[in-house]
Amino acid sequence: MAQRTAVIGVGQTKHDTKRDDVSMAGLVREAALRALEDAGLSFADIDAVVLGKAPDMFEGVMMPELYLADALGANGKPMLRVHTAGSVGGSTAIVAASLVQAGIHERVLTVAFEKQSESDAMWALAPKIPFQMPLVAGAGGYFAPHIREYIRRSGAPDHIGMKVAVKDRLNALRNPFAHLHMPDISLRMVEESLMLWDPIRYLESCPSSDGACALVLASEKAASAAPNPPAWIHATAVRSEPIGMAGRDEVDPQAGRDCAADVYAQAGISDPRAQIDVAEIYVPFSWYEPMWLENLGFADVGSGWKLVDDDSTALDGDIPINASGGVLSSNPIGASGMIRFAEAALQVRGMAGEHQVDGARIALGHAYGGGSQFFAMAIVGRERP
Amino acid sequence: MREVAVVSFAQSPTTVEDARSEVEILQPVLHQAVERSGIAREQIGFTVSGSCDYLAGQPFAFVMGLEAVGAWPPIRESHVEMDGAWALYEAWARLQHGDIDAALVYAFGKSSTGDLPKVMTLQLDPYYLAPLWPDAISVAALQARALLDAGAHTERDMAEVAARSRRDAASNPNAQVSGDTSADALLQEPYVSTPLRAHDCPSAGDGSAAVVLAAGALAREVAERPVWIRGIDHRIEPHALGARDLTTSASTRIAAAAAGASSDKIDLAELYAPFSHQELILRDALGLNGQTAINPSGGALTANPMMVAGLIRIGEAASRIARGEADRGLAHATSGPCLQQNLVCVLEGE
Amino acid sequence: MPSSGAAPGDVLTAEHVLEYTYTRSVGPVIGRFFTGLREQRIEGIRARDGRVICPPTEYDPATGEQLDDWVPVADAGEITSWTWVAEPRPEHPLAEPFAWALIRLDGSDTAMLHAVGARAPDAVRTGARVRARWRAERRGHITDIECFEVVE
Amino acid sequence: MSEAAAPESVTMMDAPIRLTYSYTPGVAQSEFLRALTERRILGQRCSTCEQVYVPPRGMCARDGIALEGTFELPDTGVVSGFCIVNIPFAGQAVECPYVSASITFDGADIPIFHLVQEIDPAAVHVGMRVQAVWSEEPQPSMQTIRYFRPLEAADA
Repeated sequence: MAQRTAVIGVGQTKHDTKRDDVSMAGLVREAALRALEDAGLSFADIDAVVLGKAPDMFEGVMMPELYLADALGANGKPMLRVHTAGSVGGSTAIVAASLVQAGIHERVLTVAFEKQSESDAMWALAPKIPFQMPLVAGAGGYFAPHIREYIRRSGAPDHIGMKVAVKDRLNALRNPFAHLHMPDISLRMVEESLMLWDPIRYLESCPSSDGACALVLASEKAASAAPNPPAWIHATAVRSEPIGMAGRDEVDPQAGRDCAADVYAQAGISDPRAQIDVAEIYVPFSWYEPMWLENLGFADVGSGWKLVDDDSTALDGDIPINASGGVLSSNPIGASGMIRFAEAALQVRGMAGEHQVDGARIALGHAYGGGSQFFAMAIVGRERP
Repeated sequence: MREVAVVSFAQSPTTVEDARSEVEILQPVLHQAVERSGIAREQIGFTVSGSCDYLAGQPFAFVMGLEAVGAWPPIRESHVEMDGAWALYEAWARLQHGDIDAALVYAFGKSSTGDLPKVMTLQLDPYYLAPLWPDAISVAALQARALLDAGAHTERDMAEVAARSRRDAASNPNAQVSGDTSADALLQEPYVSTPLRAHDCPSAGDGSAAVVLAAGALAREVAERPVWIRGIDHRIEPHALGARDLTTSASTRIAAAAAGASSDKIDLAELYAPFSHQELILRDALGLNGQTAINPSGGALTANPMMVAGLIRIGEAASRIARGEADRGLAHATSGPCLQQNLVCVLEGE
Repeated sequence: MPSSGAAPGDVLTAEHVLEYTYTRSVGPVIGRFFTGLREQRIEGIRARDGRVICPPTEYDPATGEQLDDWVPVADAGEITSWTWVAEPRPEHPLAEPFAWALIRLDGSDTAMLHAVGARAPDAVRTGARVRARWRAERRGHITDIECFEVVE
Repeated sequence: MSEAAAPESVTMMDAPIRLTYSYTPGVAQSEFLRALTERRILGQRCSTCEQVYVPPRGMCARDGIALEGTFELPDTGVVSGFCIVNIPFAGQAVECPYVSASITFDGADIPIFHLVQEIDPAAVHVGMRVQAVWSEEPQPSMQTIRYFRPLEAADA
């Protein structure tokens, strides 16, 4: 049986357009030290380090874990490097947890980062490849048709995407680590922002951020010595499907549905909307909130947008989504998935500060990547599973 | 720990591929590994791969790898931007949870498509080292010179490693380089990057490999002779080349001790030493003596598909044990400049 | 074997160029070292075990602790390992054949990797004394040292 | 103290990286790209799931099995998804705004990405029938199809 595992330390950097005050090592270090401090530990207490990030072309460093080993106190320890595209932050946390669940280690430090300002995201995600059409204009160009198809299928009104964009930016005002702090955000401001990839407006899109996130995963024994309350891992799950498969539903991917079903079954959740108190889900473009609400079973197919429309997903709604401000407010790509897991953990530990959801006991962390084909999810709880 | 065994292995020949894409090289190998395992695809509960975007110069190279797996219905899957040996480690850890009994591990890469020694420069410290553009062969040569200067080994020792590797590779249909040669003959060759000669260095090669792991009863059910992973561990050391002792491998020594490698007789060792002098360093670090056959496959000096060669070491050692040619073996993988990161796996036949 | 009807000769190939100029923020430690180079000055940093590390690492390689004890280091030292580059690449610091070397500068306990300008491989050896040849126009970069030269 | 301000500390560095690779799209896609020079669209059908792949990749991503043989499809199809791109980016092929669409050839089960032109972007819709407009100078490249144009008079 897998060993009980908990998150006992959470750390994030201040996410920003350009963290020009630090090197790459300084960036990951800032998150790692905060997570260690939260856990009451130092590098010497850590058994292994697991690093995650998206493509190495963002920073132009091949396998940067080699150079980052010193900054993460990894000398003489096992170190792994995970890369599963946009879901990598979530996948990385799951690999780190797996090492504790397997009974191999007592305390594992996991860190995910992206320093996107070292290059240009549009280039790093899609450099020109011979023989192909240079058409897909960044992630927005790839996902916009799926969003359009969701709107067509569901008949959702135009303001839904704008509403999510405003909600997440208002939530971000309560999160000191968030990249975007836009006190004057409004529906009108979103509506008037440039339509970049119709139907995606500029303010319905995530920013490009420098940032890192770190977690300390611990065994039950190690968690009992932690100074702050642990977030117990009730379930983790991953699912992948091929991008180039004929007949794939990119709007409501089977891998996402299967991953949710797996993680809920392990955690004993039959009615996610009723049983989950708060969810941090990977929403890089605002329309993905209603899309994932359906894929995750919070709403029936075609009606996810209604939870946005009736404010159910607001901070004071019955299922608050992205109380931290989400990916729409901070997007260091490689770290974004881990931030979801970290924020879910903070909620059930009662340590989310100004964006704490009162009485949160069960939280979902969600990440996705590639062409909506890689999914990583975790359920964390205040009580032991 | 839960008993986990290698139950099948497949690899492509290491070549310079003009025609096939990475995924076209991978697909038949995956197919063979699963077929040979005797385990139905649906029974494989976890799939994990190792590859590197910079080899082909495209982000998300691994996404295309998934096309060859048959990942439908969707599968539990992960990917490390590391040699496939570390993917195998992740699979081994996942099998410890007890809820699944079989895992598929694969690795692939076309390192010949770029200027590999230059591409590898991007592994170095991006502030102090990479801007000077020392290539991978030069960096290895600095280590070789330091080893020779330390006095315990000679250029002849390095040539002996290369000659033995080439002779052994003659019986390995997957090797890229082989031949009946001697240290005397090789020492007549010119230097590529002093003190390294061409035979001390690997060629850029393309390839793929896949391993199926199974736990306990399932492994005994499907394999005539399951090859049990008795211990597996990996360690990293500091990056700065000038701040560590390049003539030894502290991380290999720690990993070997943690994997239980020193506790018993080792019949064979497959060491991922892409440069001849690195085999000498690894042999010392592992305390291997004349009892152990080193790299009977010919090793990475004769076939070095980047990201795959470490996984091949595990597969080659396991295959020999499965065939009854040995009982207990050691497989090693490395990553990073001058053996910065090392993995040791101890394998034993039923 | 190819999995479709085309013979390998029919397979297309094309040059794929991956080119970008990254902009790296260097942080306080590397920044101070580079600032020193611009002023023709080399500094190391003392690790917890007392060793002086040059070029300075931001964190202790052994323990990961933050380092801040700066130590002046000479621009001359000794080769601890080397290799000859018979055919320099365009991106290399020197256009003529040269050596890569690990160089332990006086006052440092670790070695710096850099180029050594020399006529021929027999002019370079482990233990040889070298001194930095500074670039006239310096910008705060590792190549502000154009190379080292053997001094006997 | 001198009047001159102390030179600022170094905070940034440039790191130019240029790597060249010999890229091959592989055996199956090469056959597809070569056929484009003859204005032919090739597909591959999976023997297990019957799904048709365009372009062929030599394997079925659903079943993970190798596929052999190709057959020709018409150069007409339907728009199965699209977006209107208004964001300029490096290496962009056409001027903004343009329609980037997923287009499923008649008889295929998986779309390709391409341009839709000869139509007001606002009039493009899912399900719209389109036909390839070929370049006069055929190359083994997706760019040999210049774009897709509406097939029905009502859309044009």
